[in-house]
Amino acid sequence: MPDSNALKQGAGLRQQEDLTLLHEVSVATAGVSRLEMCIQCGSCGGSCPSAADMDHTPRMLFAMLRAGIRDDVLRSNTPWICVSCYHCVVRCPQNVHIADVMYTLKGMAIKAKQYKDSTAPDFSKSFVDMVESFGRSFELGLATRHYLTHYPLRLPGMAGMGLGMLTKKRMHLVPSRIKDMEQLTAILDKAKTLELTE
Amino acid sequence: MNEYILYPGCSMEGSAKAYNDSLMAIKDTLGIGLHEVEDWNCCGATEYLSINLIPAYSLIARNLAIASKQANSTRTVVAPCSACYLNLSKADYYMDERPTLGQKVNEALAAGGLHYEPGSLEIRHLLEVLVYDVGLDTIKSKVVRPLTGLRVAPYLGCMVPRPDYYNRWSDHEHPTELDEVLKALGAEVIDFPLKTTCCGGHMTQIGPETAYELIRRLVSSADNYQADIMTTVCPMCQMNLDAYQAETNRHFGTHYQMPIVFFTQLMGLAFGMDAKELGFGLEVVSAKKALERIGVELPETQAPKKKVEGLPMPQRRLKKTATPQQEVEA
Amino acid sequence: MSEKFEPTIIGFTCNWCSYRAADLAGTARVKYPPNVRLVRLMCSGRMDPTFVMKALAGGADGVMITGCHPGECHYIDQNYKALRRFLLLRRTLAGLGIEPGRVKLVWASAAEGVHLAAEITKLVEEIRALGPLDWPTWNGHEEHQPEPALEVTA
Amino acid sequence: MSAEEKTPNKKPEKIGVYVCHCGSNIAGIVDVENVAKWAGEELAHKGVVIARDYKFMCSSLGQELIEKDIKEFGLDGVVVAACSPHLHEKTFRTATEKAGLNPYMCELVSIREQVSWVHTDKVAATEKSKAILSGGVHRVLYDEPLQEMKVPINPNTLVVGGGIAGIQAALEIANAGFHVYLVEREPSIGGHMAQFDKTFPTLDCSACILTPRMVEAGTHPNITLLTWSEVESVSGYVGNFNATIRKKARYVNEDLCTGCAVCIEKCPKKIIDDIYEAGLGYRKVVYTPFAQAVPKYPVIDRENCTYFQKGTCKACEKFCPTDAIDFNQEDELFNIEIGNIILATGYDLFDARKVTNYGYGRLANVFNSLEFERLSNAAGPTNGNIVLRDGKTTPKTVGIIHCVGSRDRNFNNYCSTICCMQSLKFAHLVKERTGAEVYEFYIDMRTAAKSYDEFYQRVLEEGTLMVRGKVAEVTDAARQPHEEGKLIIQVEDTFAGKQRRIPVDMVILSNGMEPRSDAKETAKKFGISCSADSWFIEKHPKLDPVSTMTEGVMIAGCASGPKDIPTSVAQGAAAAARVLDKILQKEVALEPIRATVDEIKCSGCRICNNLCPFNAISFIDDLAVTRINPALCQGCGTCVAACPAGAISGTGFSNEQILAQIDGLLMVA
Repeated sequence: MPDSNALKQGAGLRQQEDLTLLHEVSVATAGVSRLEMCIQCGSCGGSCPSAADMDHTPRMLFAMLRAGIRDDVLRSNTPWICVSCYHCVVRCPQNVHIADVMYTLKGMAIKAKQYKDSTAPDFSKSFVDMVESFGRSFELGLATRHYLTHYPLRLPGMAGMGLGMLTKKRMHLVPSRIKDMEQLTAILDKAKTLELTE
Repeated sequence: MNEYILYPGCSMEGSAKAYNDSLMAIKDTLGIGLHEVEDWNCCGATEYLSINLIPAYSLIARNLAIASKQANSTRTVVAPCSACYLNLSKADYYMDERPTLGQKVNEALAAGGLHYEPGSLEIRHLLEVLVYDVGLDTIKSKVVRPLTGLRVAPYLGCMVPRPDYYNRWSDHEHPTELDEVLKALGAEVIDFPLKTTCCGGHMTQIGPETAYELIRRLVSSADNYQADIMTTVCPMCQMNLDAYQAETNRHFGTHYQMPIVFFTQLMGLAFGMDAKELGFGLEVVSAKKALERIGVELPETQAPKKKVEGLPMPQRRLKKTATPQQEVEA
Repeated sequence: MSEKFEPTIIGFTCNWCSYRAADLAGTARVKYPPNVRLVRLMCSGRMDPTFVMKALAGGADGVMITGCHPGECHYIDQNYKALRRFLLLRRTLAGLGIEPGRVKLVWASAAEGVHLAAEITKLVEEIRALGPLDWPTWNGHEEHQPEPALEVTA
Repeated sequence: MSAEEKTPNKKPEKIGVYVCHCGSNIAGIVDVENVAKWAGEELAHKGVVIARDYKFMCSSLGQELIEKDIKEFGLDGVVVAACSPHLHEKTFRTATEKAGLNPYMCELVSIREQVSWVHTDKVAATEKSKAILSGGVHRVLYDEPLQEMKVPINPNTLVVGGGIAGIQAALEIANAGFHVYLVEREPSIGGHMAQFDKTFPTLDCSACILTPRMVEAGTHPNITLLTWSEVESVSGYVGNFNATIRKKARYVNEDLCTGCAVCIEKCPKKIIDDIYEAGLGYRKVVYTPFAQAVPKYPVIDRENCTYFQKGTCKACEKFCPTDAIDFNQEDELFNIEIGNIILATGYDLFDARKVTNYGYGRLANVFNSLEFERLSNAAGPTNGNIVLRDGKTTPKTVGIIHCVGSRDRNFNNYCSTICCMQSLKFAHLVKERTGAEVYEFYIDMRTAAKSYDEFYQRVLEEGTLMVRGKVAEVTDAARQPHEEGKLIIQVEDTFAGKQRRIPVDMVILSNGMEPRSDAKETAKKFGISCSADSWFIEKHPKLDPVSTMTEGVMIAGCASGPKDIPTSVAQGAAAAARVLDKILQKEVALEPIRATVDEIKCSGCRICNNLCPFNAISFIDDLAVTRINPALCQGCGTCVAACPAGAISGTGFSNEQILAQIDGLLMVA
């Protein structure tokens, strides 16, 4: 029997179609995604302010979901370029919860470690770490940590701005922390054991 | 006096301090009482949602649960920050639309002894409360120093008029609420075509090139319309357009100097309040020049000192321009 | 585990929409549990609360009332009257100590076979969760008696 | 009326039960032999004397079996357990009648659609079949022999709406020799079609094909043309309707007016014409909507007339050579009697201002489809020159956007069916008249009718640039120098998979169709029903598309949903055929499912009085009782359910029948 991996890559065969993918994404999305209602009209791709930087327009991504091309979907930079402006959401003639599907895809990509560029996932993770430790976000810490990892060469350029923000007291040097961190941690710990399955 | 529960959100303590200061300054004049959600936590912005769904919604819902316990005379939660407003509404709406989500979130909340019944609070944005509860007439009646002659580009950004789960806004694309407020203040309001397009959101952090292009579109359009100043309702929009304007200029070789302030600052100004008390001067692109047009003296923005901690600037210098150099040049 | 409780449910359908939806569910071979038995009325407006009482008293564990979607009634707007009666009826039932959830109102157009089947499936589960309705039985109530003719003297 | 006579009919005593196998359709899941056997034994006490099962009950052999049994056993009630009554109730009732038993003594209960086709558990299905059959047997005991009612038909017809559908319907009936009242609320008949320039796919001139029909309708001896008129109210029932018509004051005496149009020429006041010219042109205050208007008499628009506003002017009166201007005219109300009604009330154009991202109303050079029709019409405000809003510049690039307000859950969820062809027609006209570069932005190209797709091919050949994608926005916010001063159409070209920004000079929106804004009131007035969208509902969407649930009221054209011209004409003719069929029958039979009031039991509480949407219920003051007009009653039974005294009974669906059926259904646990 031929090695299936070799078949996949070597013989130029297409990836196995994964027909459960659409359902999987739909179920994991908050609210009722209505993904199955997409008519491929492209009003999302047309509306997107950052479409030029995307690997695939959102519409194409939905077609790929339908076709079950899992790896390409999860590797696509599209969800990471989404700016959550909701233009596509209000214009979608089928009321698909497009922005929320993008969040779902990001989550799935992180879980599968399938993203091409780690900048965005890392930023999200740093943000979450911060919230989980302090209960509030802490802009200076976040920005510094993030820029140090991903744009070390930019940091000096940005320093002026950062300092400006600091001197204007628009950034704090120390994070503020909520009082009942214990409660928040308990909630989040419990939440992490739960998943949307149906 | 209208009473509300206030969910300030993290940026009101930090980058959007001017928003907070000005809101606190005008609230009594407008007759609104604001009671902060006790020990509120971060709403997760646009980041937490991509990491893990149930924790993200539980994080938001903790605030809702606390607020609903607090709700005595009012069940309206006011959020001045767009992202917070959207996240709170979204959790409230989806917990109802997708009952399984509601159940799971409440299961998590129970670990902290909390519970939230979707629909039990009314989540609204500050601007909408000011327009529809306080009313344009009241706002107009408080104006003592009309902003006559100030050309303002009203800028709402995305997350206030969209997705608008409860259909509260006049339109998703060209809502008129902010324009009406500014007109009531006596300002000259330009018909800003990009008033609800995106400022780049978190892309300034994760994909700066994408963000710079979005910022450029906004600033250049406002400049084409010869706006003196832009005004916004959103901390993220203010931050991106203000703090990253110089970076954007550098990226495109442009020289825009478009100040952007919060609408509450302009309200306070029209109500005759002291500019400093309203947080003027905290903006990176100074609003001094714009406000001089209407005879308002602003304190000098403190330019950062020449001495910078960190490495020297490797980038090309900006060409000399007529407008004063930006403080980020340092 | 003990045998699953199989509730008996009487469904009132409108001749023009929900009865046809049931027909359509059949034609499309949509499957649903066999617990519901339908009575055809010309319109949900014909639904006399007495019918519901009769059904519950006669051994049904639940009742489903169906009609055209609001605004689509074949008799203009009689389904709104059904809605009002339904709301009143639920209150009456609650007053009698019966779970109002035993009576359900469902809108289903003639095109919504799948929807009707899904609603039936859901209702069966809901009634199953409520358990059997033990309506007190009064002997002599076994069969409907026509009302006695009025004696009127001129 | 004595109590004696009110006693219910004798209950049936000998009932025959027939269980159908429907081949394996039923028998595959339901143990039909067992069901029949059970009925014969367990329902014997209810009067079942014979219970059979048979392969195909609806076959002629099956029917004969019932007929034979009725005669042989003297059956006085029949219950068939087979398919849905909507399929074969008529069949079995006819068989019953053939054997000499009243057809309404036959009940058909469904064990196919409601049992064998939807359940898989054979035991449960068999038990449910027994319950359903038992319900039928219990019910048949309270069935009463009913007679169909015959009512005579008035041969006159009312046609409401003088667009192409209404004109067609009126002409068909008039040509067959019967009288028609054609009512139109605008000053002229012609409808939307009169506004169009060319008609797809043949591109023949709309006016050239429509005007002869208008003239024919205007001069036909069998047609009474009532323009500038509206139907005020309707009462009665099929064959015998009475309608009150309001003939609005024209302020022009039709007997004296020669249609010379001098008054129009002399009128000093011009206003924007937002009906006929779609807001793109002007008209005088005394006006006919267009030159070929039928009738030719003008109308004075009272709201805008200087004389009516300020008391002076009267220019029209001064110059009228025949003294036809009459400022003292008043609205006229009169009644007509008709047997049938055809509603051809048409559609409204979707208001594109609702789609704010397309900028209509904000960006000058965004036009809607009717505006473009007027712009391209040789008789329109620009004499057919396709120019920008400045009135002079010819566009060099034009973008046409499909599905504006249609196929969109934010606006209307349906497809307006005509917009693809309309847009292709626009593309052709723009190309032909201006040579401009034309883009079409579509979601799906729907050209499914005779010669339609060939037209699409032709437009492709002409070099129209097709972009498959729903346009996201039209903006004047330029990002690049070449976009300055243009309208930019931002769209995902879904075939290229790329977002594009296409600068154009002019944008044409292909707006969808909407129901008339007053469609709900119209429906209510004529006693028919509307969908949630407000389109009129057909009796059957496929098999009876021009009838409604209200006998004697037909619908034609766009009032029941978007349609093109050929379909509207076909519907007008079809509705006319329906009406002629009724007229020629001279009388109609009404289904005997009716409510009746037992006046002795009626307490005169009047609770039922406001419940009837068909105005069948009236209160007799003298006797303090309520009465129901059996010809108006449609049999919904709402009043029956509402009567607190139990005084109203509904034939075919009486309380006794339904309560007994419930008993029967619950007989099997």
